[in-house]
Amino acid sequence: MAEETKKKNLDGAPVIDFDKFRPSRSSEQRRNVMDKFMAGLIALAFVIACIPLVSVLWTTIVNGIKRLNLNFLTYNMTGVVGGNPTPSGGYGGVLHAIIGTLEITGGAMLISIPIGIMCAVYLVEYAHGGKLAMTVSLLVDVMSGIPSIVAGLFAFSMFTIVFGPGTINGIEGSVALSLLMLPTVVKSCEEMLKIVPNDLREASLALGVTKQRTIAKIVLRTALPGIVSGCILAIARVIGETAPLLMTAGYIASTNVNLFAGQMTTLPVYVYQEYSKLSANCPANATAACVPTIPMERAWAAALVLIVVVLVLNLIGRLVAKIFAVKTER
Amino acid sequence: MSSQDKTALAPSGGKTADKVFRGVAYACGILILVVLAAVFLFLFFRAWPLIGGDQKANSDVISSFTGGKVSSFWGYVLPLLFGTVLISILALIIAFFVSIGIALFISHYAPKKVATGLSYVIDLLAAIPSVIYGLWGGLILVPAIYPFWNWVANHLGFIPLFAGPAANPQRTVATVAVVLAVMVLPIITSMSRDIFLQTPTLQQEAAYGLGATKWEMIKLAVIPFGRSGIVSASMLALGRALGETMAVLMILSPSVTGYSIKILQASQSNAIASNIAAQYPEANDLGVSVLIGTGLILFLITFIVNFVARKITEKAGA
Amino acid sequence: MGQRIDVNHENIYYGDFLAVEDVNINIEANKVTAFIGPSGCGKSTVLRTLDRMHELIPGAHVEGEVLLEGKNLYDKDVDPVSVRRDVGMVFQRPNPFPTMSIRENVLAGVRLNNKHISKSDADDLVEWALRGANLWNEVKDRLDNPGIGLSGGQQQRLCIARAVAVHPQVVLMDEPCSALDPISTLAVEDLINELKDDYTIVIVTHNMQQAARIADYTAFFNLKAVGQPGHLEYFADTTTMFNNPQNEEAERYISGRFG
Amino acid sequence: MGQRIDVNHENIYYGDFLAVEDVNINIEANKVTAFIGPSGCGKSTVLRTLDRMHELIPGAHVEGEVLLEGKNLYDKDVDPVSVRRDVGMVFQRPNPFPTMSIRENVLAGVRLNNKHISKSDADDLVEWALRGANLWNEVKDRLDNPGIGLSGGQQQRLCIARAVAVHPQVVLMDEPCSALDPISTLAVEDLINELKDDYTIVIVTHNMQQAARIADYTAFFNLKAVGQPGHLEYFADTTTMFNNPQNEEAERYISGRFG
Amino acid sequence: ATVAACGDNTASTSNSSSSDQTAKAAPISGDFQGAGATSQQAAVEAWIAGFQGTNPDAKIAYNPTGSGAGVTTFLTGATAWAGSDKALSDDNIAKSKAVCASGQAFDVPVYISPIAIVFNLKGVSDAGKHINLDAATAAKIFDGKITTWNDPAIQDQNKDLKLPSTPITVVHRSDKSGTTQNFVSYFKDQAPDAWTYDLSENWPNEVGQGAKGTSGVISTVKQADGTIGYADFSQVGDLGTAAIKVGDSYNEISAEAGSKVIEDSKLDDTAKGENRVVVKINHATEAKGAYPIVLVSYDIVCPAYKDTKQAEFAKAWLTYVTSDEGQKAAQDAAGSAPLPSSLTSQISKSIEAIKTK
Ligand SMILES: Nc1ncnc2c1ncn2[C@@H]1O[C@H](COP(=O)(O)OP(=O)(O)OP(=O)(O)O)[C@@H](O)[C@H]1O
Ligand SMILES: Nc1ncnc2c1ncn2[C@@H]1O[C@H](COP(=O)(O)OP(=O)(O)OP(=O)(O)O)[C@@H](O)[C@H]1O
Ligand SMILES: [Mg+2]
Ligand SMILES: [Mg+2]
Ligand SMILES: O=P([O-])([O-])[O-]
Repeated sequence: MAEETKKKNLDGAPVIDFDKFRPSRSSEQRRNVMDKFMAGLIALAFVIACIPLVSVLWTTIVNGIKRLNLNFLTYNMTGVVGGNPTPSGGYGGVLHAIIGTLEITGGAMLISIPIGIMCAVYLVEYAHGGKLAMTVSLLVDVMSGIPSIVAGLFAFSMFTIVFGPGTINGIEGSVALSLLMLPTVVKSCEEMLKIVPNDLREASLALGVTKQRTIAKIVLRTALPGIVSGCILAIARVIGETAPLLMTAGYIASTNVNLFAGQMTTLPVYVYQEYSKLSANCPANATAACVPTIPMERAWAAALVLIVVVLVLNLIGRLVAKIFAVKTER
Repeated sequence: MSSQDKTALAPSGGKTADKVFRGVAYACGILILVVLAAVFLFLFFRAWPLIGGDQKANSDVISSFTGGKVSSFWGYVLPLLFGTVLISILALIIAFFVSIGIALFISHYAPKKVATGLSYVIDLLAAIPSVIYGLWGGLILVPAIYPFWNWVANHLGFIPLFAGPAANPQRTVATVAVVLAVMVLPIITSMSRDIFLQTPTLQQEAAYGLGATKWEMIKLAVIPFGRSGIVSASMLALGRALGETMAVLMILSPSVTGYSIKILQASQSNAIASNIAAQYPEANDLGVSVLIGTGLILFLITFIVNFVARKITEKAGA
Repeated sequence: MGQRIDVNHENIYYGDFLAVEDVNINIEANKVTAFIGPSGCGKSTVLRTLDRMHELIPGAHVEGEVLLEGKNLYDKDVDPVSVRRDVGMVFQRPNPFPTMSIRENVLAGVRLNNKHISKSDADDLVEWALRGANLWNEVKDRLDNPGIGLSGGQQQRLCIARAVAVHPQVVLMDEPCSALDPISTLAVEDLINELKDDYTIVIVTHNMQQAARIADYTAFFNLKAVGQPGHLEYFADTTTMFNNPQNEEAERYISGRFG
Repeated sequence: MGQRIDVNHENIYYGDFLAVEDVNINIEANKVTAFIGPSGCGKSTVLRTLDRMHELIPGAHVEGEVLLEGKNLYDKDVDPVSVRRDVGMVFQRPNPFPTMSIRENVLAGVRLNNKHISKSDADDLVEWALRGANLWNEVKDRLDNPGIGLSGGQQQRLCIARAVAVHPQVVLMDEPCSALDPISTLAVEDLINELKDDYTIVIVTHNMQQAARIADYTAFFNLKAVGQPGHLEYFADTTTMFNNPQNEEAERYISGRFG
Repeated sequence: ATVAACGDNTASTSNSSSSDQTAKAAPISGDFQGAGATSQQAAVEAWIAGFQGTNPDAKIAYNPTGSGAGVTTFLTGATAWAGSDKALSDDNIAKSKAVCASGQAFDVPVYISPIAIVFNLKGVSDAGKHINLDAATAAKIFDGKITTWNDPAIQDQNKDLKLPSTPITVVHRSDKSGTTQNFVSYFKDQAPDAWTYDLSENWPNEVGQGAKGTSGVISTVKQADGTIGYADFSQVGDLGTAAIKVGDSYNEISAEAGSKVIEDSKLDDTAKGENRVVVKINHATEAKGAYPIVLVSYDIVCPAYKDTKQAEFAKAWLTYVTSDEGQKAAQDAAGSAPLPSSLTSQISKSIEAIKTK
C-alpha cells in the first residue's frame, strides 16, 4: 500500500523490520527440541517417582499378604506368646489397632476440620490481609512445621497437667494429631477459598444475600471438592503418625473402644512395635506351628492393612468430591 | 408484584447468623494464636531447667547423651540442627524437580483419563505412613541403593559432598534424603498439580495463540500462575522433612556430634526429631528437658524457614 | 414501584487512589438511566457505589451521599445487605453459580435468603424470570443442567434472570449486553423497557445506540487524562444528549461514535 | 502478505456433541471476513478451528479440511504450534499474562523465537504494537507496570497489541471489541483496516454495524434450534449481505438488528 | 473393661487350670498397667498370657516405652510396675516415697538375657562358624582400633579359621539403650585400657554405623558383609556369634551360660534401700561355661500401694514372674536365661514385703 495512506494511529510509530523477528529454522528447531526434551524430562520424572512408589507398594503387598487373613483382622494381640499360634488358630491380629486408628484419627478430624475451615474462612473472607490475619496465616505456616514428636510431647504434657500424671488415652492422641492436621487443613482450605472467583461472591452479595450465607452456600459449596481433598491430604498426613502416638495413646495388646480412657494401639504403632520385636523365640521343643519370623510378618501385614485403610478413606473422599463436583468454566 | 409492599432498606434477616458466623470465624483465627502460644509456652516451660536449673546437672545429662564429648547445650544442638537442615534441603532438592515434573505430567501431559488415575496414585502415596517408609527404606532401599551411591562416591568423590568411601550398608544422609524426598514428593506434587490445573484457560490459550509450544505455554502461563503455590507446597514439604522422625530414626546411622557434609558416609550427621525419639524413652526428667530444648530449636528453625519462605512468596505475588 | 437515587458530592477511592471525583446525579424512579464514557473513566466504579458493592474491594471507600428515596445508603445504621436486596445488579462478565443448575441459579436470590417458596411458585418464578431474559425457550428442557454449561450469551441472560427474580427496586447493569448477540440484546432491551414500570434501571453501556434506544436519561463520564480521576461530565435526558448536547466533550464523544 | 483460508466440509465436535456442521467457506487473503450470527450458533467454535485452538479442549475434534494457502492445517505432518504462529488470535475476554508487565506482555510472543532482542528493537516493537492498538498514550509512562492493572478495555487493547506484535499472516478475533468503549473500538477498527494490507483478518462480532464498517465479506451462521448443530447459513460480500441478502434468514436477522 | 474382650484370643483351655487355683488365693481381677524396658517385651507377653491363665479377670497391659520412660511413668503413680534394664537411682528411690503408700520402691531382677556379639562374614558366619574373641580384642573392634577381619589380634585367637581381609563395619545401637550399657560395661570391667569411655546408655563413639533398636542392629548386620554388632540373644537368628574368652576357654553363648555368670555374681551393696535385689554382674567370672555379657532387667514395684488391689496384683505378678513356671515361659517366648537359684530366696523375701492388707 502507498505511503500516504499510512495510518493515523501509527503516526510517529517506529518502523519495524519484522524479518528480524521471523522464526529462523534454527530457532524453530531449538524450540521444538526443547519442547520434546522437556516433555521427555517430565515423563521421566514420573517414571523415576514410580520406582520407589511401586517398590514400596510391591514390598508391602508381597510381604503383607502372607498373614493378611480374616483371623488377622478379627483378633487382637492378647494371649499371643512368642511364635506360637493362638487358640483361634492365628498368630494374633490388628482388630484393636484398626479400631484405635479409626477412633483416634476420627477424633483428630472432629477437632481440626471445623476449626481449620473456619480459620480459613476468617483468613480469606473476613480478614482482608489485616495485621491479625497476617499473623494468623504466618503462624499457620509455622505450625505446619511443628515436628510430630513435639506435637506428641505437647499433648502428653497438656493431659498430664489437666488430668493428672501418666494419663494416656486415645483422645490425647487425637489432640496431638489435630495439632498436626490443623495447619494442613487451614492451608488447603485457604487455597481453595482463594480460588473461588470473586465474581461469585459479588453475584451472591448483589442478590442481597448475607455474607454468612454467601460463604456457606456459595463459597464453601464451590470450594467443597477442593476442601474435601485437602482434608484427605491432612488425614493422610496424620493417619500414619507413629512417634507422637507412642507417647500419647500408648500401646496395648487388647481391644479398647473407649477413646477417652485407657491406652489404644494404632496401626502405625503396631507396625513399629512388631518391627521392633523383629523375631519371636521358638523353644527347642516347639512344634512346626511356631513361626520365629512372625513379628515381621505381622508388621508387613499391618502395614498392608494400613495402606488399605488409607486407600478406602481416599476412595470415600474422592466419591464425596465427585458427587459434589463443580463443573469448571469451559 | 410482591416487591411493592417492600419498604426501602427494610432490615434484612439473618443478621444474628451473620454475626455468630463471623464471631466463630474470628475465634478460630485467634485460636491458632492460642494453640501456638500454648505449644511454645509448654516447650519453653519444659526446657526451662536448661536455663534456670542446675547447670552442673545439665552438663552431666548432655555428657551422658554424647559419651562425654560435649557438655554444653549449644555444642549438642547445633550439630543436630546442621544435620536436620542438611537432610531436609537435600530431600527437598531431590523432590522439587521431580514433583513439578509429575505435577505437570498429570496436569498437562497425560491424557485426561490416565491423569485421574495417576493423581490418585500420588494422593495415595502421600498417605503412606512414615513408619512404612522407614521399613521400606531400612530393609529394601538401603541394600539396593548401595551400588549407585558407591558409583557416585567413586566417580564424583572429588566433590566434598560425595566424598567416599561409600558406607555399606548405606544408612547415610544420602539414602535418608532419598526416602524423605519420596515422602514429601506427593505433597509438592498434589498441591502444585491442583494449582496447575487451575491455570485459567484464557491464559493458556493466550500463550498458545501466540504460537507457543506446550513447554513455552507452561513457562508463560502455568508456572507464573502456580509460582506462589509451588513455593508454599515446597515449604510444607520442607516442614515435613525437618520434622520427620520415624523414617530417619529407622534408616539413618547417626553421629553423636559433629558437622559433616559427607553424605555418603555413615555416622556423620543426625537430625533433631529422630534424636528425640531415640533418646526420649530412656531419658530421665532432665534429659527430657534437654530433648525438648532441642525440639524448641527445631521449632524456631521451622519458624525462620517458613518466615523467609513467606517473604519470598509475598514478593513473588506482588 | 421503583425508587429514586440521588448522588451528592461523591468521591470514590481505591485505597488512596481517587478514581472518581465529585459525582452529583439524580436518578429518577421508574426511568432508565444510562452511563456512557470512555474506558477507564469510572462508569463501573460509580455504578458499584449505588448498591455498596464498591466497599467489598479491600481499601475501597466512598465520600459523599447516595440517597435511596432520601435515605443515605452510607448511613451508619444501614445494612449493606438490605441495600443490595433492594438494588439488584447484573455484571459485565456472566457469573452463574457453578454448583447450581439453571433453575437453582434463577432461584438463588430467593433460596439463599432462606425464604421458603412452594414448588409451583418457584416454577412460576423461574419461568417468569427466564422468559424475561429471553432464555426460556432455549433452556426450558434442561432446567436441571448446570448453568455453567451454557454459552457466554446464554449465561449472561441467566444472570439477568437471576437478578430480576428477587424483584429489586433498582436494577444496576454493567454492560450487560457486551457478551450478547443482537437478538438476545434486543430481548434484554425489551425486558429493560418492561422492567422500568416497576423498577428504576441504571445501565452502563459502551453501545451508544443502545443508550439512545432504551435510556430516558444519559450520563456521560469522562476522564481528563489517564491517572486522573474520572468525573461526571454531562447529564441530560437522552434526546438532548444525543441530538443537542450542551457539552462539547459529550458531543465529540458521541459523534466520534460514528467517525 | 496475508494468506487465504479455505474450509471444506468441516464438522466440529465437542466430544460426541456435533456443535457445527458442514462448514464450507473461502476466506480471502488480505481481506476482512466477519462472522455474525445468534449466540450459541458456533461462531467462536469455527473461528477456533482456524488455528487449531479448538483441539486444546479435551475431547474436541474436527472433521474435514482447513486449507491455509492450500495446505491442510489438520494434516498429520503439520505442527499446530507453527499454525498458531502464522494465525494469531485475539480472544473475547482480555487475557494479559498476569505476572508480566505491559511491555513484557507485548513482547511475549516475539520472545519465544528470539531469545535475545536488543533493547532498542524491543522498544520499537512495543511502541509500534501499542500505538496500533491505540494504547500507547495511555500506558507509555508505565510500561513496566503489570498488564493486569489496566481496566478491561485497556487490557483488551493490550491483548491486541500482543497478538499483532508477532506479525502473523492471519489474525482471528473473537468479539475483540465487546469490552471496549466506542473510542477504543474505533481505534481497533482502524487498526483492522490497516492490518489487512498485510494480513488476512477474520473477526467474530455481534455488532452488525461493526461488520458492515470493516468487513469485506460476511458469514452468517445460524442454528436451527437449541441443541442442534450450528451451520453456515449464508456467506456473501458485505455489501450484498447488508443491502441485498439473498437469504431469508440472514435478512430477518440483519433487519432484526434495528427492529 | 467389659467390652474390651472384643477380638481377644481367649485360650479354650483356660478353665482347666482354674481347678488348682482354688487352693491358692482368690484370683486377681481388674485393670493393671505396666511400662518400661523394651527388652522384656517378649517375656512380658508370655507372662501376661500365663498370668491370665490363672487370673482370667485380670486385664494387664505392658507398654514397652523404654526403661527411662517406664520408671518416670511409674513414679507418677500411673502404672502398677515398671520394667527397667537399670536398677533404680538414688534419685528415683527418693521420688518413689511420694508414690508408694508407704516405704520406697524396690527392684528385683526378673529377666536375664545374654547379649550376643553377632557378625556377618562371608565364609565364616554363613558356614555356621563362631569366632573367638577376648574382651580386649572385642573392645578394640568396637572402638574402631581393629579394622579388618584378618587382623592378627583376631586371627591369633581363631587359628582354625581363614579370615578374609574384609573391612570390619561395627554396628551399634543409635538409641539410648540398656543393652548398650550392659554391653559396654563388660568392656569397661574387662578391658579398661581398650575401652576408656564413660559408662552410658548411648554409644560413645562414631565408629561404624548406628541403628535404631535391636531390630535395626540385626537388619543392618544382615545387610552387608563384614559387619559386627551386639544384640539380645533371642534375636540372633542365623547370624554368627562370638565365643567370649572366660578364663582360658572361649565360651559360646547360650541361655544357661548367661545364667551362670549371674549365679557367680554378688548383690550390689551400693544399692541403698530396703528389699532391693540388684545384681552386680561379675564380668570377671571364671565359672565354667559362663558367658559373661548379660543384661539383667528388673521389675520395679512399691512395698505398699494406695489401692490394695494394685498391691495384690504386684505381689501375685512378681510371684508368678519369678517362679520357675514364669521363668520357663520367658525362656520359651524370649530365649532368656533362668534366674539362678542363688537369687530366688532374696527375691521371695522382697516380694513377701509387699503389703496387701
Ligand atoms: N479494583 C481496583 N483497584 C484499583 N483501581 C481500580 C480498580 N478497579 C478499577 N480501577 C481504576 O479505576 C478507574 C475506573 O475504572 P472502571 O473499571 O470503573 O472504568 P470503566 O469506565 O468501567 O471502564 P470500562 O469501560 O473499561 O469497563 C480506572 O482508572 C481503573 O484503573
Ligand atoms: N467447551 C465446550 N464444551 C461443550 N460444548 C461447548 C463448549 N463450548 C461451546 N459449546 C457449545 O457449542 C455451541 C457453540 O458455541 P459457541 O461458543 O461457538 O457459540 P457463539 O456463536 O460463539 O456464541 P456467543 O455469541 O454467545 O459467544 C453452543 O451450543 C455451546 O453450548
Ligand atoms: Mg467497566
Ligand atoms: Mg462466542
Ligand atoms: O531394651 P533396650 O531397648 O534398652 O536395649
